[in-house]
Amino acid sequence: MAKKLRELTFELKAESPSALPTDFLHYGVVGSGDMEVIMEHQELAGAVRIIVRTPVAGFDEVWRRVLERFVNQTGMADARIEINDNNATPVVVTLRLHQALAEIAEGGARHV
Amino acid sequence: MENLIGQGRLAIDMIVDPDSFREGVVGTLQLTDEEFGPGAVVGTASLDGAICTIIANDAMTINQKFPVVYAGIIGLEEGYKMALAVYHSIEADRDRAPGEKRALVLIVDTPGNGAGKLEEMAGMNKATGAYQMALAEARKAGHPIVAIVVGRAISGGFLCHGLQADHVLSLSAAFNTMIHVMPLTSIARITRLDIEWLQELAKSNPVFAAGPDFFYRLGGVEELVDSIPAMRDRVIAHIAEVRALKAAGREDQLGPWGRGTLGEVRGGRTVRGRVMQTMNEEFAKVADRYLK
Amino acid sequence: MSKKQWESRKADYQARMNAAAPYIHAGKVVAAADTTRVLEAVIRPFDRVNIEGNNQKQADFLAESLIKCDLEQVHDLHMVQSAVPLPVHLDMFEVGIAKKLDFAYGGPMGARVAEAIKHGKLELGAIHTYLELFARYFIDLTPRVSLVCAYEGDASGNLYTGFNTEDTPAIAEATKFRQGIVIAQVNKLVDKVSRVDIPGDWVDIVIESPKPFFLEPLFTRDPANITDTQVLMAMMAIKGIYGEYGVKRLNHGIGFNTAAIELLLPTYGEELGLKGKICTEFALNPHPTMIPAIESGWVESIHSFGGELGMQKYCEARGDVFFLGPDGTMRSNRAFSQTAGHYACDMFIGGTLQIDRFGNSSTATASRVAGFGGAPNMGCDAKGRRHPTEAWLKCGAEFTSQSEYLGNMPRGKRLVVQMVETFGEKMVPTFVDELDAWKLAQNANLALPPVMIYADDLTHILTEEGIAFLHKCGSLEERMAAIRGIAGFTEVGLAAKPAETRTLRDKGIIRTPDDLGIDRMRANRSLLAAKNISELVEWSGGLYDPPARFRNW
Amino acid sequence: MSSDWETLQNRSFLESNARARAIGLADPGTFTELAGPRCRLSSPHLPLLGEAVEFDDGIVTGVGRHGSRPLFIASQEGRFVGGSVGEVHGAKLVNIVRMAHQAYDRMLAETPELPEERRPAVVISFETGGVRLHEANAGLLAHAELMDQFQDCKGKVPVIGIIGGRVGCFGGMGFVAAATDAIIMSPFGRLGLTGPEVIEEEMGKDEFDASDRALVYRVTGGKHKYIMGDCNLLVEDTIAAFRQGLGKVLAMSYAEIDRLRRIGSLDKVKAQLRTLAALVEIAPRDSRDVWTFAGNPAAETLVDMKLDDFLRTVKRLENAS
Repeated sequence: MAKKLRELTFELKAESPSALPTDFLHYGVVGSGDMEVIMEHQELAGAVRIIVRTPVAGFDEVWRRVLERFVNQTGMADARIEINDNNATPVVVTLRLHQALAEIAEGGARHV
Repeated sequence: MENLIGQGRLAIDMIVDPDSFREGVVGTLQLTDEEFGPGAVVGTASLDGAICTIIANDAMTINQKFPVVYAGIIGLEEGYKMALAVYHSIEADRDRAPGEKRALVLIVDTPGNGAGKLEEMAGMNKATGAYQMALAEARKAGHPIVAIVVGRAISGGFLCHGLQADHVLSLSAAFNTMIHVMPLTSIARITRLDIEWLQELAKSNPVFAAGPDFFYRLGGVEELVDSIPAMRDRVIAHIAEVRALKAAGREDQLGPWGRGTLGEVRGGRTVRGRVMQTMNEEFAKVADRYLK
Repeated sequence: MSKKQWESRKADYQARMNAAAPYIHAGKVVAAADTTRVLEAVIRPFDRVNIEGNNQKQADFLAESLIKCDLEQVHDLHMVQSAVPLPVHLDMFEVGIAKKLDFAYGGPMGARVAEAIKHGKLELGAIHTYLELFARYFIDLTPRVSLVCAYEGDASGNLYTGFNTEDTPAIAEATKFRQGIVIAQVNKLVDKVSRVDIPGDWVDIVIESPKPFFLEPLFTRDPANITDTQVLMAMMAIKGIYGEYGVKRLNHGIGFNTAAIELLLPTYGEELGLKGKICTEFALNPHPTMIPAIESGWVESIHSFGGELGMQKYCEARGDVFFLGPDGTMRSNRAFSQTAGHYACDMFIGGTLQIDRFGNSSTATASRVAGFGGAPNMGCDAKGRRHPTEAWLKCGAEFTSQSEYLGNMPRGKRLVVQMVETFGEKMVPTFVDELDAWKLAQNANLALPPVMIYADDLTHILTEEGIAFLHKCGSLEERMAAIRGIAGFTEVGLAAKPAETRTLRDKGIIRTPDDLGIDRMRANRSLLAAKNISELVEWSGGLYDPPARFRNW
Repeated sequence: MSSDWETLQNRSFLESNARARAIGLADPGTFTELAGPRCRLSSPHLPLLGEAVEFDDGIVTGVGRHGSRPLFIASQEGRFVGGSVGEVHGAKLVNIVRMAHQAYDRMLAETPELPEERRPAVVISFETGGVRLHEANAGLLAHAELMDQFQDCKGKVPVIGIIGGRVGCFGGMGFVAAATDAIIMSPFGRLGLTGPEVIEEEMGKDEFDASDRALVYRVTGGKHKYIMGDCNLLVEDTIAAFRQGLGKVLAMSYAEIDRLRRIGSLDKVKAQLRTLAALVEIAPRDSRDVWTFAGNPAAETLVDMKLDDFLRTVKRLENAS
């Protein structure tokens, strides 16, 4: 069986958008069941482009729903997000994305 | 003759000048204890009339003190014994001009390092490390070092005995030579991928596949030798080539670093260079902050 | 008409013991080498036999000796035993020594139990809870011969079972007082046992086994493996349930979720000012992850079902908390601790593999008969309970549909909490339309799907998404909506209607971390009072001696 | 930034990720990452096999300061594919060492009287099982390059190895670590060549039970390596403690640092052979036999002893210093 790392791309728009408060941010470690993310500013007419690299197939719709909720909750806009995933569950994805944003607020204090 | 697996001693005879090999003697080193690291054969010979140090594996021995050391495995004693041979070569030629340092010929047929409890307790990593450090020192002191794989060059065994040479040669796959970290079947099992798919993939990407051809493409082996009788001439030729490059101050084309460049030239390791270049460029921008 | 014989059991006992007599020396002692011969002497085909063992200690030497019996003499036994966790327990059915099984817990042999049933090697009586099985020992499943284990035994048959007393008293009493035979394997034959846990009169034969009985450290959870998500859920549990109800008397399940709660008591719990207000009394094995909470003065008392490897010295040194004998060592007792868990605890909280859309949960998969163990006795409302506590009354008062049966009569209710992530490892959903237990029932020919906790006993489900207060729901439809509302991105969860979930949040039936005022950003491992086994040892002042496989230094 | 650095210092080294360790090992606010996540230099090979990738390929490389020295830092991330060495990972590691001795050459050219305490130093936090199976050949060749670069550092730049992560340091990286000038470990660190599972396979479960972690640590763990002299300093599990250890080594003269090494000269090899002969003589069944031989009569108490007590009372093998 051939298996390849999959790449999913989502283009989302928050209901009440606000700009990403940083130019560049990296957060997380691609451990088993975990992920890392890069968030950076990009002019996308208020949209967010999210690229997910994941070894797991069959959860594209779940990814879309998880990311939609994150974008709506945070009002993120004009940003490019890249995720390297290794079997992270939705809760881990949500937690890491929010922690990444908190990192911006704290000026990079965590390095967990 | 089909191959030389397990016949390190025979390979010595086929490479060096007839009847010139003196086992256990390197410079002032005189090893007499036959039970000391029997899987490692070290000694002095003449090759095309020039003195050289020989370091080889003997797969037909068992180290009585270390039950996991047999069939050419490099154990604690073997590793240190090989290191002794290198240091005594350096010592013997300490006062010679760089161009006149004796060559070291590594004849490689090892399935790996000793994997045992006593080995880990005592620090097998030091024994294999000690030998590699000695080789690196000898290489940089001007000794030409040429390794030739005549049988097995497996994973850590190959790192220990082979990959610190200036040039690495290997009998081609026709002689059942084995160069790998792990056979493809094991990789298939661990990655849970079909072996056919892996074999297909290996055609375009040599980084995980087993065999001398893939190492050639990665620059891990300078030359594949396609006949057993040709080994002697090719070793002699490479010693000469290595000497010439050293004399010309082209050490960057030799040893592990040279093979890194070769990997890029042969198209097998293309990312390595780009990664290093990125780091160098980024550092150049901030270097003054750190070095001034 | 012949005269009715009233002492046939006694006569049968005597006949069996007479057959064994040649092997018995110096009181009640049999040499290890004669064990199989003795078993052949006292066991008859079709006998009901108990091999002691649960999820912890195992009479493994006697089991290994039993399977060596001559099949002509010993076959088709009816095994009645708490658990079948050792390969030899199933081998017994493969070779024909045993035929029928009544048990409580399959553990690692769950898949083989299902296989053996399928291939007609094993005839299943029923799967029980521990208490339920113990109860039947005294009604219709009394063992004829029981093979038990102990740390020490003497020539008169006195046994010291100490820290790991576990099931032994229940088995020995049921067997002995019905003129059955009790055989004990002991780690050590001694002149005088440290303490009499089982009186010598109850034991017929004592055998010193060649090596100590096997003991599984089943309740040791390495804090190093606790995830940030588990920390988040533990915060939700402490603030949203423990604190909310003032839960003082409780039992914890075995998983990492509850281990995280235990390790958050001295940090997050302390911060919420809950010390003394929650978690003061437990029916619980000596979980190593309880050490920081105990050391910080949270815990008044713990009664244990069994011991836990490595915790012996620690428990002995904390006599104010654990149950110690006059000799100074701990005594566990599964029957009593299960009873305590059933009647005297206000809450059970644990994990499960699957929860269906109605709230029924099971650890069974299509091909594994996992069994129940003790969880259902704690994970249910104790209908016979009459004494009130604050938490019990509060939960009862919130139980909306109670009035449909009781009118205006007040009654309490136990909190039964399932704490699960919406997805397990490898993205396997926890919430499902239909439990795999249905398929297992079909595959293994069971009369009904094995359900660990029924929906009508369940009061709360806690996921990373929120807590569903199911007992507050007025109808099945509302319960199902509440479950959907916290089922996250599973198929079940994706069917949730946002407006409906919003309404449930407003009614307090669903509470999210935001509703609870929990800062998700604080949910990381740094909140754990101990982050690895080594720190647990440190907390214990060096008294905890972790098993080799848990050491990382 | 420096307040973040302060919070990092007290953090458990074991619990921290590779980046936190790298930042925390350098002087406050001085760490600059090179070829970091922003460059997205992830492995081109893993995706072909369907495996997850990481932007930094499981290793943080960069430069910082340690007092008056430039400090070239590499820190492996054990959580990403076991910290294994693939092509990118290996190239980063090799090049950071190369940059250090090249920096030395440049500084020396600019300042011929370069004082020792201004020389660059290399620190590598090892957390790895060695070669990455999915790109095994490239990983293997990188190991050889590292040994080569270490040799180029000799006489110029001190190279210090740190081992305190969950994965330990095994496989080929085991001898790479052995080739550094000084090794600092915590009791949680492990150093070896062959992983426990392979030893079990080779010797049988009776001889070596890989699931017996206490045994695994007795054979490869920090305390044993300290007694053997295979690690020079044994420190508590905090980033600060490792940093202090680093400071202790870097406060020495180069000649003193050179003496810390276990291998790398004829005399050192001879000393190792003497130790080995002694071990063969006592034929240890367990590391505890070695500890007793080293002069610790109550060997079994060493394992659970607190670190300061251990360091105060333990006797090390003769060659160990």
